[in-house]
Amino acid sequence: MDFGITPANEDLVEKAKTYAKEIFQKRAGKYDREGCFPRENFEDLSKFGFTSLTLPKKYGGRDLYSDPSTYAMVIYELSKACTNTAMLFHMHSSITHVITLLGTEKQSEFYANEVKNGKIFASWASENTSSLHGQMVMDTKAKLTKNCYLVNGKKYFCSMAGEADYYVLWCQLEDEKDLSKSIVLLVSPSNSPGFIIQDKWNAFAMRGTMSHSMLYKNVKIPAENLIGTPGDAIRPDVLPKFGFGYSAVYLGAGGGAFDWVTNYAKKRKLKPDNVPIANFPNIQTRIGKMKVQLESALLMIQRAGWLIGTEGAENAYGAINEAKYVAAKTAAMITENAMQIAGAPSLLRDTPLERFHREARAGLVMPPNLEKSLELSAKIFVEGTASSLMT
Amino acid sequence: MDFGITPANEDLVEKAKTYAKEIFQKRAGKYDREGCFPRENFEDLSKFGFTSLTLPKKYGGRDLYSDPSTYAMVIYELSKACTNTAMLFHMHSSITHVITLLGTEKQSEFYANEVKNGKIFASWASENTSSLHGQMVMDTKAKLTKNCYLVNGKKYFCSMAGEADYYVLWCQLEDEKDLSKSIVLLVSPSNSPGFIIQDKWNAFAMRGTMSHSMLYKNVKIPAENLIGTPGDAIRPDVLPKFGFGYSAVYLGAGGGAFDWVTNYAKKRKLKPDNVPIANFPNIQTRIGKMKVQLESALLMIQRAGWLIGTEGAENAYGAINEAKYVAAKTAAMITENAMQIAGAPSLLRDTPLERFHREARAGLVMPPNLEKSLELSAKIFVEGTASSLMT
Amino acid sequence: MDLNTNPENEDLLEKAREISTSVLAPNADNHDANAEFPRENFRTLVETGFTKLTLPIEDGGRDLYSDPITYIMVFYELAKGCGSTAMTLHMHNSVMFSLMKLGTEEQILRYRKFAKSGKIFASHAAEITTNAQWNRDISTIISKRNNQFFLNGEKYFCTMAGEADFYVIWALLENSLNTSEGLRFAVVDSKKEGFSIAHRWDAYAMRATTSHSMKYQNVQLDEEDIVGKAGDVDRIDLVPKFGLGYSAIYLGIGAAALEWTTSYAKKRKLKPDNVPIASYPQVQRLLGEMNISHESAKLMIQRAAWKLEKFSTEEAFLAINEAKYAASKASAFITDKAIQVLGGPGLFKDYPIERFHRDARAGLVMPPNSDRALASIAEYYLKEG
Amino acid sequence: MDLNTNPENEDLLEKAREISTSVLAPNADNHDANAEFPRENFRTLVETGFTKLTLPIEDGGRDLYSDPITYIMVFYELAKGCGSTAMTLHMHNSVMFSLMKLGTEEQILRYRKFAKSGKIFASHAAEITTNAQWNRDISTIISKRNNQFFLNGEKYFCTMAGEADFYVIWALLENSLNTSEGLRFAVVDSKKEGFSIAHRWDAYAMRATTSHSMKYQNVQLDEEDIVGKAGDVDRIDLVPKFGLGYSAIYLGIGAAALEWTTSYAKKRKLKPDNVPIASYPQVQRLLGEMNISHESAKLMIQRAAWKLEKFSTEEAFLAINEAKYAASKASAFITDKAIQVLGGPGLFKDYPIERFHRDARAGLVMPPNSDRALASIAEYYLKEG
Repeated sequence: MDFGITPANEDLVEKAKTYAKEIFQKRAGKYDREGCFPRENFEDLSKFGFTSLTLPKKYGGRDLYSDPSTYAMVIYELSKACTNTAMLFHMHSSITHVITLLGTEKQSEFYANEVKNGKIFASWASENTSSLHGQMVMDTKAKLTKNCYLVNGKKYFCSMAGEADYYVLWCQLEDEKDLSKSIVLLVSPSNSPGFIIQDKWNAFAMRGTMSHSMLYKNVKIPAENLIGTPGDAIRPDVLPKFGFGYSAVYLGAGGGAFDWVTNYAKKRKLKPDNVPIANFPNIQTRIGKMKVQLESALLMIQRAGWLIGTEGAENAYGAINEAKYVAAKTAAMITENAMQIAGAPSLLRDTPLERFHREARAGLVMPPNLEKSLELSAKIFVEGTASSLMT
Repeated sequence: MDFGITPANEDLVEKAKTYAKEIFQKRAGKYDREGCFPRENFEDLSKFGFTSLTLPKKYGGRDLYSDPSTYAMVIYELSKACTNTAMLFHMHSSITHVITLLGTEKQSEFYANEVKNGKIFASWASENTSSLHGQMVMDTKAKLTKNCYLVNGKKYFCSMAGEADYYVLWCQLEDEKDLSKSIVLLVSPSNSPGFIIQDKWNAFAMRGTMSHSMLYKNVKIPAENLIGTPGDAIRPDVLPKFGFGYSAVYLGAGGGAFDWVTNYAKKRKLKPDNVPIANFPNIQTRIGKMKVQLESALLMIQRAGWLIGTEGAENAYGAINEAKYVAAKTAAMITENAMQIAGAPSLLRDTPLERFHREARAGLVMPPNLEKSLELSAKIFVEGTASSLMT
Repeated sequence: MDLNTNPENEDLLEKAREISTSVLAPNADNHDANAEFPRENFRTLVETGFTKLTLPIEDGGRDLYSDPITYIMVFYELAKGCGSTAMTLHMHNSVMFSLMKLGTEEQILRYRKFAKSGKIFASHAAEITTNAQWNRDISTIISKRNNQFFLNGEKYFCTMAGEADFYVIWALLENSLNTSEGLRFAVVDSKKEGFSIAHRWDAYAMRATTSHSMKYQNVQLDEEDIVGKAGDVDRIDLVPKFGLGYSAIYLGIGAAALEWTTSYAKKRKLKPDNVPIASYPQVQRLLGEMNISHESAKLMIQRAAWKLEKFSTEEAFLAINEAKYAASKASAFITDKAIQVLGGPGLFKDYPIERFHRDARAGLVMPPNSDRALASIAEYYLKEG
Repeated sequence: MDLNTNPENEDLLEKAREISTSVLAPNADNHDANAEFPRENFRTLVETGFTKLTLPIEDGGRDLYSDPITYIMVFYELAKGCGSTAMTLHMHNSVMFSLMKLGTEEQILRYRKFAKSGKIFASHAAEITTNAQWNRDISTIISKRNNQFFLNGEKYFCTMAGEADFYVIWALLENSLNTSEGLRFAVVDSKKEGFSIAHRWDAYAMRATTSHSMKYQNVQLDEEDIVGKAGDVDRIDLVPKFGLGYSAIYLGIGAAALEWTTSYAKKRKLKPDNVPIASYPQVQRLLGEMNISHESAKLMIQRAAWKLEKFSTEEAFLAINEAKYAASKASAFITDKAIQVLGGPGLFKDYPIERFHRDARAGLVMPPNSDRALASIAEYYLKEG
């Protein structure tokens, strides 16, 4: 196991750190409070070439999904400043990667160009099954009529709804029940008719992701906008990649809180002691615990990344779930402790702690949920294989 | 809710405290190390009249099951000195209570007399179903032939096997599947033929309970030794009482560890500070947590006791399970923290901490197990009734 | 240990339940969203006598601090509807109780009159610290120049700032030797000059308490505005009473989350199973943990109240600290698990769960915070035990 | 970060696995029950070269401290079979490494010879304290009278007391200014006069390490028995290396529990279901938690070893402390959950689970205990970060 950042891509993590600290950090509070899409951030990310990082090199990208650990660390660094931005960046980067992976030469070139023109891609898969229940159910149906797919259905947690330039719809072809033969990805310009925002996203956490519920009413998508062949999207070498990025996103909320609070603890002095609270044993115990957990979670993410890189996403499926579990737990634990360290001031919106705390909460409930992660980890560990566990 | 000890029975808790401190504490290490039955303790308990506490007053008892909170506190105090003794005392007290509750006048008088003669009663119900699985399965069968029941089967966790004077066997009448019509209690003198120790009790915890696995090979029990009518033993006003006492037994392991370690923390000084370690903030945090949890667990036990007293065991079923859950968790948490406070010396058998730690462990796995307790608590809370959940 | 509420005061509990459900709960999300003081709630509370709970019975009050078990159960019920309302009402009633204990005869008559006419009193004590339990390092000062008193200083977490009719400000007489000798309550009409909001309360939790930071610049006081005398701070034992109320309020928030989640779990069905999620083992496990945690914490606050009733505040101090810790922990735990039961929808602002979750968090960090509470439990126990 | 073991040393890992399974594991319960030193294990370990792991290659050793990742994985594997054996072997190898670093040329030659002939060295450092991490408050003293040196003092947790051939005793030269100046290793033949067992090791955990308390009364030393010079204690950074080995050993114990429990869960069936309990969701949940906890801790110890290899001990210090904490916690957690998977039978001495559970506990309380480890992680991080 040889972890860490590929030297060739080292610049990306450094850049991500710099952008995060100098640009994105300041804007994070606003996006959260107002619950609005981090448009300025995406404009900057596009300007810096970050929105095309996962495109193949021949289209001007960095093919960053071939170096999953670096990919994760870039997301992690962005998330330490703004978890919303990191999440949406991951959605965009993953789906554009998938488009160029599964698409035809012509499609790849076209969409890669659109990315370079600053276009943003969203990907909508979630339906109204709860995270408690494992099996994937797809009620959104696509019907081929002449040269068009007619899409009808309802989707939940549609990130960047009303904001992205392209929506990638996950639907099932009518008259075929087996998902591995019928699930399709259809790309639609966001200004096509038939997209209706049904429930506005007004959430406790991840407020800037604009993850409205969407109704599709006879959305027409040209047949040529089908990406890959039916079933490709849930191929075991494709699907797990989406999950991998989540761990870095959520852990970022913990990393951000950790950085902030350790810095705070070094400066904050209380009457009558007048020594930094970082000297208090109870606070040191908390900081120690946070630090160890953070390091472990980072290693778990790197391990999953290393496995994707060396064994393929299919064989990394267990490790990806384990990384997500540890990352979500760790982020929640860190923000909890950070608030305890900061005490009552942590309730004030002047500090970013309450924001990180809320973002971390999303990690605990958004899929793959914790219970399912544990179950998967056990099954793969006990049976030694991930086959047929993924959907 | 009016908790606490009935004044009329206050003497019993005080006596239990005194015996525990002055007599039982000293012997606890030996019983544990040698894995032997606490016979001297039972001789003393008999001498002090404690083995007949749960007998009806007309047979010279104190009818202590009508005052469940006091009963629990007596057990708790004994357990703080010797968890094994408390457990066996509870087994004996519960089954003699049940015998006089369900038995005929003649039976009650006879067995009450035997108790006063110093005889000890054991009660064996467990079979080879794991604690993971809820439903009661009874493979031990009793067959009525002429004036005798012929009993065959195998039992696990038979406390006081080879030590008690009477064994109360839980078996199922042959040819009747419904447990509520077929489960019977049969009393047998322990010297009857057919009792075979199959696996010696050599355990990590509760070593003095001598809970061997027993084989019954054509054990003959006179028909008149049947207690009550078939199904009585699992009547909802009878069965939950056994569970109630466990919470006090296991919490005692926590209470014992707490008393020991707080006393230790007040005295123990370290170079170069030379102040008691009780002054260290980290140790105070631990002590504070332990104290709060201990108080909560005691209240949960008293609440269950109060409910048994006022509403009957049937309606206290949820509270009994909740008390068991909290008590087991609390005892484990306290012994864990106590070992951390004492540090490396806690590993030495000179301190009782490792013994308490092991006894508390039994609370986490012996039935009713934690998962089932949670499930029951939820079901009763959600549905408002305990019906049909008990076996 | 008799944990029953006094039958004479049972009506209050019922009324509290009713107000909580029909008045407080429906408005709570709005007040929270806008971080605005629940004025119309207080109109109802004034009308129904809940602002006079701790006044003597002869004044139309209920002398409810003599029945602490009922007192806390009333606030537990109110907090289920709206944590912020319960908290501010508790502050009012508790500080009113102190004024009745410590005022001169004239002062008592005056404040009674105000209270009877529906005036609301806020209590402003906290100064900038963290991790300190009962902060006694006070730098808000009452000074005297030419027979005129002036108040100067700054306070944090001033509940009902800009909303109450009177502010009761914990301040030190200039040049006093120590807190015990010099602490006084400055009772000031909120319309006086010299108050300014130093920092608006835009908080994560308990948003409708409008607990701004307040600055006092040469606020003029008359002698009659200054309540208490040397040593009162030790005598009155007010702070533990505040603490007991906090524990009831924070637990009420958890209880509301438990009730709401349970009813949700009984109704919510998922495809393709189509049975209520309450029948899933994972959900039962969570509900079981929540229920048990709530029950134990409730016993802890009732026990503390019972101790306060039967013994001195001094003797109840340990139990009160234990209750505060247990209640805060339990509610944080319950609201965490509630979100787990809901899954993704647990994040929706459409449901009150995320508000319960946030409000419960305040219990962990507001003074006495959990670490301090634990340390003082240990210190106190080790001294006694 | 390259966490691979060095291919050149791969044979050691394989051998370690084999010895662990075929020699250590079968005897472990017996040694534990009788609290007796695993002599026959050591016979095998001597024969297979495992007592020379840290010796230079020219001496037939493997210089394994230059490949810390392999070093820890070897001890991780051995600990799966028997924690006590792994621990005592680690002590021997680590102290041997120090002697090679600090001895004079003559001393080195001498100890090499002993080591090659299969002699076992124990390291006795701990004195009576708790909560202290690297205790430097040493009161075992080397004094000199008429050109003859004498050792006096008392040590705790002396692994292999009464069993090793040589005791390496951490002691201070009489009248030295401080530990840094005065600390020496007294290397004493265990057959010398003046040793007595002050307190037998009848412990809850790691019973076969025979870590009695030892008393030294006027043990005679020659000058050649005293290793090191002023300042060596700072230079050698031995203590963190000990710590790294501990973390591997404690994690190995947890790993053994995980492996054993998994295989049990795959076989064990319950009436009336008759499917392996590994298919129950509750059991999967537990196995999942155990597995994840093990994986993360393993990465933490590998990372610490990697840091030790690539950077100075100083720079690896933080990671080593983190690894020790993470490994101890993980193993305590894993063995707790293992008992839960088994239920009642988890208590049986017939199964090794209760031994794993006990041995893992030692990781939490043996120095550096968890609280101390956390504090030093924080201190160190806050200084650096």
